[in-house]
Amino acid sequence: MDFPILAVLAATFTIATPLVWAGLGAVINERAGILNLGIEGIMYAGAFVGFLTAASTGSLALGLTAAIVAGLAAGALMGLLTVTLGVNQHVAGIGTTLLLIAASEFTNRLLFSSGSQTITVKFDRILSGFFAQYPMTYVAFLLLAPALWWLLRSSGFGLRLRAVGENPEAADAAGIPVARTRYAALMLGSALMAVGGAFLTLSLLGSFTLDIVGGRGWICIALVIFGRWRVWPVVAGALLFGFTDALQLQLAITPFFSAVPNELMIAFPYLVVIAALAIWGRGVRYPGAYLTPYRRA
Amino acid sequence: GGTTGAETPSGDGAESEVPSVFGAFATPLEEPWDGAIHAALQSAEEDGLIRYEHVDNLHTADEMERALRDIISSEDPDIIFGDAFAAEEAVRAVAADFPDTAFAFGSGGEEQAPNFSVFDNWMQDPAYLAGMLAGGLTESGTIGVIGAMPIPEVNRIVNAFIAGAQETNPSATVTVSFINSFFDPATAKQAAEAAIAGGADVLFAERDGVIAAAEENGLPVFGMMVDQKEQSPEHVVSSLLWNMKPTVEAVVAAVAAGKFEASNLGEYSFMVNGGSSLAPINTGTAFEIPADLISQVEARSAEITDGTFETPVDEEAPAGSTTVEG
Amino acid sequence: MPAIALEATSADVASAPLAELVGIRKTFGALVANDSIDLAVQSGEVHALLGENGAGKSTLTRILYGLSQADSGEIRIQGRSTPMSSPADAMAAGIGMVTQEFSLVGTMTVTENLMLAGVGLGRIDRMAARARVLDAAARIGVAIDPDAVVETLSVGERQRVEIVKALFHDCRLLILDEPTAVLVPQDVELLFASIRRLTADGMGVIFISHKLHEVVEIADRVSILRRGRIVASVPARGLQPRQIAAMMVGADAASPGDDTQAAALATAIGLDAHVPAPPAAVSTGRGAALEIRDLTLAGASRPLLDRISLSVHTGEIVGVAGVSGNGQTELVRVLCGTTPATSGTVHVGGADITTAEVPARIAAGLGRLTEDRRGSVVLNLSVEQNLVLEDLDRFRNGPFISRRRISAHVRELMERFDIRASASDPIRSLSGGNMQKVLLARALSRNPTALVVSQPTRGLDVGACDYVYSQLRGLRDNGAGVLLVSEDLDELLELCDRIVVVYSGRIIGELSAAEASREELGLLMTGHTA
Amino acid sequence: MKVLLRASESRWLAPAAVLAAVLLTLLLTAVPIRLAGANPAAAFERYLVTPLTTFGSLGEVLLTATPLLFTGLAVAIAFRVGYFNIGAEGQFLAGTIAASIPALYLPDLPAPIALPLALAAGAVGGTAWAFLPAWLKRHAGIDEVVTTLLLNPVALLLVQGLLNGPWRNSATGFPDSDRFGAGYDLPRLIEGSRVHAGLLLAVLLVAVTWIVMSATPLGLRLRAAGQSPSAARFSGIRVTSLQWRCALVSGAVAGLGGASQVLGVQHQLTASVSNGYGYTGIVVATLGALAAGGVLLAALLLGTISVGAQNASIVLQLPTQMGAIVSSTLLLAAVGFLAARRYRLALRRRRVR
Ligand SMILES: Nc1ncnc2c1ncn2[C@@H]1O[C@H](COP(=O)(O)OP(=O)(O)OP(=O)(O)O)[C@@H](O)[C@H]1O
Ligand SMILES: Nc1ncnc2c1ncn2[C@@H]1O[C@H](COP(=O)(O)OP(=O)(O)OP(=O)(O)O)[C@@H](O)[C@H]1O
Ligand SMILES: [Mg+2]
Ligand SMILES: [Mg+2]
Repeated sequence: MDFPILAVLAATFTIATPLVWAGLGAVINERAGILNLGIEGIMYAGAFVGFLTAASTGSLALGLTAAIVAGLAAGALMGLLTVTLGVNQHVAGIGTTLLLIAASEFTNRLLFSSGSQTITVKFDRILSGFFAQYPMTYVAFLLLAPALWWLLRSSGFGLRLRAVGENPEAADAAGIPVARTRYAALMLGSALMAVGGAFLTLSLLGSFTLDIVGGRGWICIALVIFGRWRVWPVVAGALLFGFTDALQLQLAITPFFSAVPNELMIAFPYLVVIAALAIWGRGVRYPGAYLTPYRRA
Repeated sequence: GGTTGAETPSGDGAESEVPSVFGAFATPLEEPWDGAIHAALQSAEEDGLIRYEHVDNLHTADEMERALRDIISSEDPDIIFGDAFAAEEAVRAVAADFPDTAFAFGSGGEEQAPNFSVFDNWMQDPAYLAGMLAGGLTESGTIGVIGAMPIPEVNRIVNAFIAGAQETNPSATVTVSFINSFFDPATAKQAAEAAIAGGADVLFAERDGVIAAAEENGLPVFGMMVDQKEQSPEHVVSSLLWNMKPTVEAVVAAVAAGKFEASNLGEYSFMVNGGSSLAPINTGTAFEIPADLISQVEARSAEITDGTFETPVDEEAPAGSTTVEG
Repeated sequence: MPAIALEATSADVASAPLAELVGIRKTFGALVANDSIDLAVQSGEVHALLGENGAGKSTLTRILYGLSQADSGEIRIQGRSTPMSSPADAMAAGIGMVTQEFSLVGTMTVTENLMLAGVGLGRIDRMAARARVLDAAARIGVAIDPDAVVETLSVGERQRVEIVKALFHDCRLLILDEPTAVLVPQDVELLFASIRRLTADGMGVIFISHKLHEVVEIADRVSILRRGRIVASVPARGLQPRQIAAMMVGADAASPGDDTQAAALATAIGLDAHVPAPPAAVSTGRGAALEIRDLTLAGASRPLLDRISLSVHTGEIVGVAGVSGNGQTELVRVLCGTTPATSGTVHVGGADITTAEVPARIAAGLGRLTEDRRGSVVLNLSVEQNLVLEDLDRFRNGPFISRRRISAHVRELMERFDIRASASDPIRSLSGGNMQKVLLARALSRNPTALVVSQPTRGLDVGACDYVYSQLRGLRDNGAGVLLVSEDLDELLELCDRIVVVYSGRIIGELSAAEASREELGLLMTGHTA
Repeated sequence: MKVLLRASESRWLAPAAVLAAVLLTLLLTAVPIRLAGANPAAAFERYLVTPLTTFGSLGEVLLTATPLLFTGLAVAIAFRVGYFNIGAEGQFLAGTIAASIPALYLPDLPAPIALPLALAAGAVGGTAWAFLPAWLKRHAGIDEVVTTLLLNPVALLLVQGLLNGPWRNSATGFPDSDRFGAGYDLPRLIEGSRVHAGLLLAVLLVAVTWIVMSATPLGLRLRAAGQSPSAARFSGIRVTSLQWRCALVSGAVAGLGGASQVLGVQHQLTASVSNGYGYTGIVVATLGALAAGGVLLAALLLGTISVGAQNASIVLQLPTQMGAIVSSTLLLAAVGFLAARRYRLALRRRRVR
């Protein structure tokens, strides 16, 4: 059997898709100075709410919209905690993750007493061969990433966002509404995270099961630092992770490698990202106002 | 454990004569393994055989032990069902402390006198039959299996599936991927895609996520635990079913008769006893299932049921890629 | 300029002050920073706001600019009551401000920083903005590089960016909170020229400074704050710095008994051209307190320090003059042990400290006081903790800290150095002057053999300056050697025995204080060797 | 109306904030509790009162708090010096692995040798897992958040690999290890309760940390380094080296926690030995304001809710997720109100004082 390299490359983009959506959401949050550890829960809520809505209305568009609304609401909650009240961002984020996962699972339990549910329609792949990818994959790489790159670089909103994340005092003195900008960043970023989660249910699987996000949010947090809060390097990091993951899945069933312990194969992507960081990741510099709430004297 | 509270529920006990059962599960009920036990207990309750309460998500041995002691001290049920995997030590210690309560737990170990019985999902029979179908359906000669992790409960199913494939297609290759998680449908799907890229044209979804890959690629797929046909009506050939009802009924009958004692309940999960089965073969698939293949499988199924064929049990981890050729 | 048109046509509006603060009160906890302050700024006037460190000047102007909200009181713009709930309101009302602490985003370019105010949400046009920046810089008469990333600029350059930023958008009232603290004389002149032009066009300016000769030069009106209250508001015409100084500290200028204090103040603010430094006494023979040989620090393209050799003898103050950005900051950092030298040697009192770590430097007798005040203290720790941070091992009791000995030591230092705060206050709440005293106390508490100080009086009021000077002189008289880096020529001429001038990382000249003149120094600083 | 910083906080504000948080949580979670078919008041009694009022469950609260004390302390030590160790989870797991090595290969050692050996092994294991990120941070300035975070799943995979491979249970073939020798059981502290000597060790570490943090020069240096590395460096504090040492100590404490958990509770290694204790440790540490006393309180609080939630599920048949909803809502409400107490509301027109 020839090694199916094209399939591995195609899978790379699929695996990277939720990481790109949620990771870029985290970039937006952190560029505004807020570490959103709610990411894992927001992806989970996006996956669940998106699925629930699509399953009950039969409309994928409504499902995606509902996921986005859930993300916006979660972002607003994070904003209330970290921006308005100035709560420690680690606690607020982890608390939000715990809450959203528990609330999703609770609702799932009440509505479907057990077992996994399936929607009959989902966003299916378009094109064929290597290019057979989900629409949300194309949107992530061809639309979202360039758009956010442009937004951060060349729009007034991006300039404001970077200013409140670097030096909120200076932004305030320049007449930029710091709190409002941070809320906007949190809500936009969280909506992207929710879409990343909804990709799993509405596009990849067409069903919801518990634990569906499986730590992808935490990987995004790592990728954002890996990519130094810049759009394209974060996308590259997601692709690196996706590639190593796709590669290990393929190698695991390739005769020569199947003797290697399975766990070592699965650990491979994590180790590769650490190694890549060790080689290229010197002297990471965080946004200036990272983790710090702002309030005028 | 506490010193109070054991008396309160006994008033309820007077109202009805049926035994009270408590389910104590390590995973959420949504996970198929514990879900199957829960479903059987629920149906026993609907049938008026038992009164039933439950708690799930007892992830660690520590939580399991606390819950069991709490269950006994505050609810004092007649029977506790659950799974003891990864908490054997704790569960057995509690059972030893409360000899008057009947314990029936999923376990890889032996029963423990006087009150600790064990069961397991002995599904090698339907797995073998599904393997036969898979072997007959593959055109490329490669079959992909995506499983959770190489634990005995999974291994013996996968190995039986491989053996079944060998019967109908002696030259087939079976690739086995483990995702090292009970719940990670996204990764399971990617693993299935990798298997397809590696040439597989028939899939066995030991875990959730695989059916979506089969559907997208138009390939035959086998489901697990419950009939998953509705997830992809044109691609799911059949599913391996675990039916805990015979086990539950056996335990309840023994307790009701006051004759419960520690035993290995494993045989109640065997196909012979109706504890497991292959779901009806889908007639509406997008591809054709040869009639002679079906009759071959039905014949083997009948042999299993009448006891003339015994599916071999092999709990060793299967290799990542097994070429079946003997 | 619509504002001017307004001024010209309407006599009514002209009579209403441009901006008026009425009954402003602001408290921070128990501290009353502003106490029923009334203040009016007329169009076309430069209104100087003076007062000791911590008097409440910055607080008041921050309230006017919307950066801080008053507890009570009212702000009127051209007679109309205008709530200032944010700087955006202030900008809309035609107010611009240069804050005392920099308000620049370090990771952004100059252009991006200038665009920040008033930027919308949509597309930004970098090229157009860049052109506007160049245009504004030319209009204001300041040279800035629009593409430079702000954090690569020197403090002086950053201050220029701040000023251009405040004037980038047309405003009718400009607040300048100590804009000249980090500017070299040439830049101060440029700034004043711009201010004069702008006020001639009808703009009003609030100008805060501790340099009284600047105030008399530029101001039309002077208001003096003391402990949060306005104690005087007088026309500046004919006002003498000496009188202002007296009003600031609350001394009665007329009282004859206070001659000495007034004289000291006058000296401190460099009014008397310069008093010849006291003779360098018995000192010079006694060897070097600080000996620098061929000190080099490599930079990206050219050396930042280029074979600097310099010795400071015991009982001597040696000044380092230079336009900012010529290696002074680097020299101080290398001497303080925060940047390793590329080559060369440094000795303190005979001990080689070239590669020594900070504790060893302190042990060898090096005292350090850098220009980066807030970067030298841990802002969230208390005054007491900061005072002993370098020296914790002296206050051990077995493995534990001896709280008793620390508080005794701290009490003594706070008394000796007149630090007006409580020992348990977080140091971030101190005003600039008090923070500098803490740093001075920390540096001097071990009686150093050699002291390296940089910009010791930047942003300090006259009283505090005088205090710092007397401490430095006292140290010198006790036999220590002091290396004083400063951009304030008056200060150098006032204090030093010798002055070296750095240019482009090299020492290009040395003058004895007796023979040095401002002109000569100025020429050397711009790279003209005779 | 506007929001102003308070001049000073009176003592009753903190307890009042917590009380308000409990009330808000009760209000917010009453609806889902009703939907799940239970009485909210009864549920809350189970969540917050029952665990602390019966002897048995009080012991369970202490037992549950024990691993959180270790991981919370580990995180607090690292965070305090400005080293963001998100890897307590992996270090905890590494501790369980390392403690299992003597327990599995020298099963017959007597307790006086076995326990110190296994505990020390746990500490070494945690340190070893913390080593790579700390080394990369020290020598190459590689950000520790990413490396510690990514090593967590790797540690879990290592546990799984060992259990699927060499340490597979010799009796059942299931991927959990054999039971440890009897000499490796941490003694129980109280008759009739599962509380074990690991708690004593944890409390001892809390006390030592408290003394070091508050009464030694090192404690002040750590704070300075954590709050302002550059200023600390200027003051002669070796920030990098302090961070390096605290990173390793943090790993050791988390590893000890792992050892305490396998030796005191599990008596065998299983893949589910950590219930996310390392991640919860971040909440414990930050909720406890990175102070030793605070970690103690926070760990006890989370332990209480977790025991209470389980009891509520059993008695009231509430889905277990309800417990997580209540505890996370309470967590967010509490930190929210505690943050809000710094401010007071003032009517705009009223003159203050
Ligand atoms: N955010 C704050 N919190 C607490 N106290 C503050 C705050 N800002 C200023 N203060 C205090 O208010 C008083 C007035 O400070 P302000 O900065 O207005 O003084 P200033 O006159 O500008 O002094 P300087 O000349 O040193 O700049 C000082 O005692 C200062 O410590
Ligand atoms: N559970 C508790 N038991 C006893 N004391 C406590 C507890 N929680 C908090 N405290 C007290 O709170 C104070 C802060 O705790 P900690 O020991 O961590 O001091 P610290 O490190 O000096 O704190 P800080 O950062 O404020 O200086 C201590 O005085 C401690 O006695
Ligand atoms: Mg000021
Ligand atoms: Mg503390």
